[in-house]
Amino acid sequence: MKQYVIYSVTLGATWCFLHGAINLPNFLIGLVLGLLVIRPFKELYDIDKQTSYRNIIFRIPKLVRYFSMLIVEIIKASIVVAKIVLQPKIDIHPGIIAVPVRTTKDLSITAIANTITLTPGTLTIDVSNDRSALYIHSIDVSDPKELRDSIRDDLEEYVLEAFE
Amino acid sequence: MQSRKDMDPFNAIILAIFFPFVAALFVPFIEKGIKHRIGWFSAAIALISFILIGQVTHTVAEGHAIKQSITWLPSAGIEFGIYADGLSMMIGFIASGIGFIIMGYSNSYMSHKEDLPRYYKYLLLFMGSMIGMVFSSNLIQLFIFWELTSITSFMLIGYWRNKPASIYGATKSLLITVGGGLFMLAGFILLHSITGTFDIPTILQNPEIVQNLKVHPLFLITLILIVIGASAKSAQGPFYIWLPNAMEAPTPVSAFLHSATMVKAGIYLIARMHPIFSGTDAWFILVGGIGIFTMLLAGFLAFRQTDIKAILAYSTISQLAYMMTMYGYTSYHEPGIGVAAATFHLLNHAIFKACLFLVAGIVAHETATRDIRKLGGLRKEMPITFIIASIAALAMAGVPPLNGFLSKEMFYETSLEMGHILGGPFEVLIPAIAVMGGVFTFAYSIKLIDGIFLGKRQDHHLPQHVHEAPLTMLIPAAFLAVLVIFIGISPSTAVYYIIKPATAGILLEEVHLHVALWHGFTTSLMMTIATFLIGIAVYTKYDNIAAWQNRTNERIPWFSMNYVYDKIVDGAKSRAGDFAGCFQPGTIKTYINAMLLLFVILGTIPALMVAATLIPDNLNFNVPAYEVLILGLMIIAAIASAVLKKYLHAIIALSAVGYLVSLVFIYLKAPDLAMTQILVETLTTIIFLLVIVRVPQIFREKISRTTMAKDLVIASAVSLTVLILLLNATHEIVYPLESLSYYFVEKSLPLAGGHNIVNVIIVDFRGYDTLGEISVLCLAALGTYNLISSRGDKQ
Amino acid sequence: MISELFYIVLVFMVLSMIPCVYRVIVGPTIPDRVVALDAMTTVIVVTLGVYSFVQESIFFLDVALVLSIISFIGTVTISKYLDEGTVF
Amino acid sequence: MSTLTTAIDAISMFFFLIGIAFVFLGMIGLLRLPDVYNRLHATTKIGTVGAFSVMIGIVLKVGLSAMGLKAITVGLFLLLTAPIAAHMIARAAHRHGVGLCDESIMDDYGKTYK
Amino acid sequence: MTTLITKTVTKICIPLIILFSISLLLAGHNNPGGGFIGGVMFASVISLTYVVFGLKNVKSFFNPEWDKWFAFGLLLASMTAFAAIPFNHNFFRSAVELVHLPMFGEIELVSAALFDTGVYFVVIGSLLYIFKTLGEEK
Amino acid sequence: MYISNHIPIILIVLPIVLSTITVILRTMPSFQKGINLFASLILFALSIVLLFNVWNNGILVYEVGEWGKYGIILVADLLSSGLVVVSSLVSLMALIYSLDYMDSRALNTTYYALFNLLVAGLNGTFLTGDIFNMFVFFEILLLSSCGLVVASGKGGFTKIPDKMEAAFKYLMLNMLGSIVMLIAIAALYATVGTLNMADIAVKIETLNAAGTMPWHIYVIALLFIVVFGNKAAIFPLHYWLPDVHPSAPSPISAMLSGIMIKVGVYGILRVCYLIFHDAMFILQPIIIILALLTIIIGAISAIGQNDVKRLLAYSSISQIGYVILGVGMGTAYALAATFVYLVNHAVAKSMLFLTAGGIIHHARTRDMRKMGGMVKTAPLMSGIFLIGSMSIAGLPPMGGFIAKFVLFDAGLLGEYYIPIIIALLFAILTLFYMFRAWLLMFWGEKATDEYGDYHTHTVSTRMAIPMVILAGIVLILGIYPEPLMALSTSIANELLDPQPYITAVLERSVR
Amino acid sequence: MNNTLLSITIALLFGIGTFLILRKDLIKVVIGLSILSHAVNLLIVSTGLFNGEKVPIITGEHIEPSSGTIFTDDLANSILAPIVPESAEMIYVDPLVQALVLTAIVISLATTAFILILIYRIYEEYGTTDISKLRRLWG
Ligand code: NA
Ligand code: NA
Repeated sequence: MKQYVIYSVTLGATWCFLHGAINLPNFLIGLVLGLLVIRPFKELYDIDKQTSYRNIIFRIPKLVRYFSMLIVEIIKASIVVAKIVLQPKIDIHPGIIAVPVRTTKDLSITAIANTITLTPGTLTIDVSNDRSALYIHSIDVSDPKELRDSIRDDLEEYVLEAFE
Repeated sequence: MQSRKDMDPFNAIILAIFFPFVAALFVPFIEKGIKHRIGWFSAAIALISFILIGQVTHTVAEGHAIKQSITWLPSAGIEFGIYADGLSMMIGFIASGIGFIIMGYSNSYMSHKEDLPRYYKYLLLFMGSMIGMVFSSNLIQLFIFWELTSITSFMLIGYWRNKPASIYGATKSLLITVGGGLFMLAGFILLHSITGTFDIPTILQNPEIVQNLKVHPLFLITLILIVIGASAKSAQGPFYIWLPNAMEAPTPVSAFLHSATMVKAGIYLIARMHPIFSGTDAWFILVGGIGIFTMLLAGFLAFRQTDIKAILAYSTISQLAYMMTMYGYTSYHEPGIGVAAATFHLLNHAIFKACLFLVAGIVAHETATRDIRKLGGLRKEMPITFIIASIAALAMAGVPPLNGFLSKEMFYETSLEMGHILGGPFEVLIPAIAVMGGVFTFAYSIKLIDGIFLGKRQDHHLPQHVHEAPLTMLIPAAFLAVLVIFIGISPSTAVYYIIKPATAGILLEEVHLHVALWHGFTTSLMMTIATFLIGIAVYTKYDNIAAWQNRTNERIPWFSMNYVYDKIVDGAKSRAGDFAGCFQPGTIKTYINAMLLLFVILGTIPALMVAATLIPDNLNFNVPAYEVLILGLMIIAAIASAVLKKYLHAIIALSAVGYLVSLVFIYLKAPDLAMTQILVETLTTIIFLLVIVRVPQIFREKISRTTMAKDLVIASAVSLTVLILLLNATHEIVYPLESLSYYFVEKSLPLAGGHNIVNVIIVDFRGYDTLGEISVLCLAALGTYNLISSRGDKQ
Repeated sequence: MISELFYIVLVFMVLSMIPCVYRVIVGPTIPDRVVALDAMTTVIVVTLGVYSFVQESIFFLDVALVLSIISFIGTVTISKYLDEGTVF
Repeated sequence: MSTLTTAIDAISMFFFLIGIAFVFLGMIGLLRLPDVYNRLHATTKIGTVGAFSVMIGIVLKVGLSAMGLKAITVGLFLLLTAPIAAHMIARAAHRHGVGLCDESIMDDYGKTYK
Repeated sequence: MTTLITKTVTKICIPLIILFSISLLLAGHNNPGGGFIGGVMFASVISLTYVVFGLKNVKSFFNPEWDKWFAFGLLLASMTAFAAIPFNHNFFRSAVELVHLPMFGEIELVSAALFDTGVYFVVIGSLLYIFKTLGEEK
Repeated sequence: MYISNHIPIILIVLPIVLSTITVILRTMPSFQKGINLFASLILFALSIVLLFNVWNNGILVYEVGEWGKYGIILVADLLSSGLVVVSSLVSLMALIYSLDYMDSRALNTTYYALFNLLVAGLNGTFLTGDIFNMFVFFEILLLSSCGLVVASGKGGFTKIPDKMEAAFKYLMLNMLGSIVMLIAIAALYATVGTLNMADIAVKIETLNAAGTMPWHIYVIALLFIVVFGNKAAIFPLHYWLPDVHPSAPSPISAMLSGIMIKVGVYGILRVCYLIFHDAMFILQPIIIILALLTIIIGAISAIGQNDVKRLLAYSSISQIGYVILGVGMGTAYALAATFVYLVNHAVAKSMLFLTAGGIIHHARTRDMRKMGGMVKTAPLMSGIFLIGSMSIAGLPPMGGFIAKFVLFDAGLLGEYYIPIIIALLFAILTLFYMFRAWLLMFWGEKATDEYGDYHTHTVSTRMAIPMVILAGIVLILGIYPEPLMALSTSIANELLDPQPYITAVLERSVR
Repeated sequence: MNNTLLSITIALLFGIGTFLILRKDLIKVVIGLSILSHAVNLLIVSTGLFNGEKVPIITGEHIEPSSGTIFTDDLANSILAPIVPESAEMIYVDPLVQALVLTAIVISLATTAFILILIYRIYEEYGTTDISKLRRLWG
């Protein structure tokens, strides 16, 4: 039930964005439509999962922090790649590397994977079957250990904070 | 006008026509009730028709043609009308009278095991059609009944419809008579376009129409077309070939249709057209020429024949040719005697030939063969038949005092006259031809008697003791024989009631006619005597001539109309099959090429007419760089999708084209379009993927250099055609305010309540289009179901 | 001023399109082509952004949203096809 | 007031131009980088950031109006889906047998799933 | 089978895209969009679920009869157009009504929107019917 | 009076609604049979009422959405309503026939839906007054007939690969035709700024009167010949027909050959005589030449056929050549003849295809060489096929005779001597191939036992009824042709004087 | 967008599409059809009017009806509607061609889908996508 509320609120907000005006009627329409929409797909969502509103509300600042980190990283990433692109002769040492992850939650893994993809020189290729590791393509794998460490320390922390 | 005791002539004739039709329709229903008496029923119908026609005898004999019509197809200027004059009366009498005799005869002739209802149904239909034909007052009505007689004849020839020979004969008669009929129809229509009417009496009674016709440039072709129709029907000229094969019909049918009545239809038509077309060289050459040719050819070819009915068929052809010849001869001079001769011969031939066919039927019925080589000596077993046959055959040979003699005599007179008119060598040639025809006739007439009744039987398989035929079969034949003698001895009744009115009907004026058995030692009598003498001499060589003919035929088989016909008909199927195979090769590329070529050609024709302004002069090449780039990229991507070999590569390139198109739509300020294009592009890609998942790329096309060149030429041609059209069309774009669009702009918001004009057009102004469009979407889905589920039908 | 800038920007966008089309055509591998197609949609989304930025018109953003959604779906579908040989 | 407007305009123009520049660079990367995986880096990262930057430019220009909200939506959606698309392509490429370029020095994934 | 990551993002996207599709449908009269575009959007997202989760899996919990959808859509569209006839107007005569609702204010009710909804259903139904039929082929 | 104003739209929307209902209520086959039959009867009745209305009160114009020429206008003049009557008749007959003929699986799933949309497509095409709307309805026709072509009749005597191939060729060539149509429409719109056919006519006439008619109008006119010629299957656009018509289930063949190809003729008539009559001098010789080639190619190819349905299909090509010939000759009488010919061919050919279905079912093969002697086992079909053959061959007393007669009469009166001579010669070939077919199938002895004995059942009552009714109509059209002839004459006058049409469409106040 | 250049592009697309539909591979043929339909869609749009500048979506709340506009034909007085006063101007691009193209796009989607599935079935029946093998029906 609590999940329902969370979803409805999110979808109501989404509707406001899609419809281009943030106001109560729009929010309510989105809320109702959203519920109708996810109803047939409820198998996909853990509707009955226990959750607490407090948790979610307290998570918001962390989410903001995560997003600001993300944006900064993306910009950094872009600059890094742009530099590579503009080199007169492209000199890179790419490769695929396995990086262990701590969590097994879908959402967290996804968030980590996406974050990795969006950040400097790395790109998630796959999750290992046991969900314990991500396979990452990097433009520069000359020092695998450092790469693994930076992912664990910089990215994973933020993600886990924000999503668990 | 009409005598008091007569019924209304119009009604009488109408009833005479429709009684047989109605009866024919009822035959299948009453069949159960009257069983075998169906023949008597039909004969009774024929008799009724005969009597009904008789109702108007007096009126017509007094020289009044009856003409009356009711409205039928006014939009095409055609009425359903009756035109009864002496000519139609005569043939009407023949049709119903001989019809009566034949149906009575058939009662005994046809086995009860046969499909009698069908037999009588078609006989009745035929009789009705024949009567309808001769009484038709307009050409189209005439044509309708004409073709009906052909079709019923087809049905009756093919009466034994599982026999290949019947089918062959039926087909042949159908193709020739009905096909010839179509030419005749064209002739009639031409006549209509010249004279402005289909109505026969109208043409006949307006001399100025006829005069105009004769000087019209289309006169000759009209005449040729009509003569083709008449010749085909009457087995004249090269068209004679169907008649011998028509002998596959039951013998009474042959007697009725293929000697006495139907084949006379062509002669009837010639007689009918006589006042319209005669008086010209063309008429003489065409009609007379065909007559002479056929007369000699058929008379000569009769020698070879061994089947009694075949001899009779050839004799019919040649006898009909007599009539043709005489109608042809009467083009210039005082036509009375010639026309009367032909008309008289028409009547006489109907009688004696029907009689001969009945005899042939009797013989075949009793001996189970019609092969003259096997028969012989039947005079003892069948004395009555013998006498009847002799009378009829001698009449045909032109022996006095039988009816054939009289008309033959008149024929000679006409020939003499004709020869005299033409002068020069023709003075001898024309009578000589006539005598030659008479000689052939004499020879085969004698052969019939000799071969069947005299001498000894040649085949031991035939029954030794043959019985005389039953009375019901003899009486009709005997009756006809009596008629032969009666007319021969005392022609005046027939002449007064039949020949004179008929001749008057043809010539449209009273004729003074004196026909008598004895009219002095005239040249024509000398000719007759000569005919008999030469005839006897020829008869002694009869078998030699036949043998020579057979040899010749083996040596040069292609020198025959039958050969030509068979070649054409047999060859048509396979040749046409080859043609179809060549023109419809099955490769869709051919079809597409044809369409594209037509597109290019039709798109170019007007351009050729106005080549000066092919390309408008205000072309604008002031282009921003990005436009050049984006359009160039689009072309490159499109070329890639054409060039890339792998499906997936090409499909991705195609997607790129689609995205670039949507980008162009954005430049063209069409967000709805861009959106739709993007969506559709992706959907198409998904469907492509769904399909190529299941359709592996096994086939790789190797394009040869010539194919490439050809295809590139076609593609460039299409491209250029579109370009020129498009440049011109967009050059001439109407000012926006004059197009429909301004209305949409102005009314979209106030009347339809929508800001997005494009969307308002789609759901409101032109929402009906959208209804159709979504129906198409539904159809695609429904069709998909059928496509997929059809797999289950695999056997 | 704005129109000249607009012109230059559009030229840049079209120039960005050239590598995409190049990769779509030349590849060399199928994933290369898919990447290029995906990149092409990104360029178009940006072009749409440019349009709406310059013309201050919301309509092109609708198109952009539609495009980004549908290109995502398309890319996922083609990738799955490449990966597993099936679509659904 | 007008200074603020001008400033915001300038910032928005800055974002806008940066976005364009990034997209352009990304596409050059697409052209120049040696294999599909490296090209993905270029298009995903700088392509996305370019697009996002243009959207931010719009939002700055028009504020949280319908248009701004839409721009935000587009940007966020790109941020959400671009990595997934990249991930799907890369994975498919690898499993489809597209090898790494010659400069590559290791392939853990290939070792495990071959 | 696609990856966990894709599945998770797809889950997030489904309601979002469906809402967007409805938004396109409703906004169509005044903005780019409309029944067709909205319908294709809807069909695409369902097709995305088929791709990401596998057609068989999706069918186990979400398996509408798409043919009835398009039939219903066509029926709705034609009946909307037909509804003008009882009102003594010609087929397809549209109606625009301004309705005042307590919270929503002035709402413009357009008969054409109902027609567009029919279009929406037809597009969804027919496309997904084709997809599903093809997808079910082995 | 009230509902009768709406007949044009009902004729189109009722079948559409019906098709949706049959999809939704797929699980109730007997209900579907009933409701479809009932609705078809109603449609037929309505079409007759429409024709009478138009006959009595003049052209009936129906503004869809009440937008005047800015929306889409349906126009029922005598030509279109006459064709709607013919199409409703043939559809009704084909539907009755289908009830027993079609495979029950097809019948219970998509058949009625596709069939109804086909009917809607036909009526919509005939009645629309808008050129783009005509394109839309052409697409409905195309896809519905394509879907129906691949449906199976009972017994499945047409092999599935054949069906697929035929459907592909059909779809392919017609999609190209659609593309040409769009080119032509777009170019026309660019030039005159309107899509309403009456409006286009007025605008072109104005351009012509002002002497400013651009030459590419002629190109557009000729492109429309490609478009409609493709639908009518005139040479060299006929290639799809001999593959498609025989591959379809017989009732659908009857629809395709009976009515569908007439859509093309209708289009040519409309475009030539309403819109481009100023371009007739260039259209006329082209149409006549193509018509003659069509006659020739069709007739010769028909002779070479062994497959009864393929023979009928080629015969359709040849016959459509005659119809188009009338269109090309263009006198009032010739146009009347065209319509007479068209109606007669529609009735006779659909009857022949229905009969062919029965024959094939009876003989278990389509190869005529393997039949023979069926006159004893199937006398009814023998008679009906004979009637049809006679009509196609133009023999009295069948309707086909009147058709050929008036066409030739009109041609010679119009002094088209050479075309008519060619047409006449090929009429004899028609006689040859139709009777050859009839004789092969019905006379003689059964040729082979390859397919076992003849099926014990010939035709069910529900299959026989339409055949008999159509045969009756063929006879009536031959014996009492005046009503049709009068109607055709009026239609011809209407075509030659488009002013009433234009006035009826354009002179109406707009919202 | 430049009209002449666009026309040339469209014509080239027609050429490429034509070349493709003459290929032997069924899939290629369908790709050709798709290109042809792109070409025809662009062609329709290009025949629209280019005088206007704006996307045909009304942004204001009301549109002022221009006075003196005649939308009703009056043939007797040679009035061929619409007749719009010279003062009026068309600020939008032609919306009608866009609507027509929308319809055309959807229809071509439907037919393309159908023909693709048909090709799948043809492949099943014939075992190839070689169009020249589709020759069961000939003669
Ligand atoms: Na595509
Ligand atoms: Na993307």
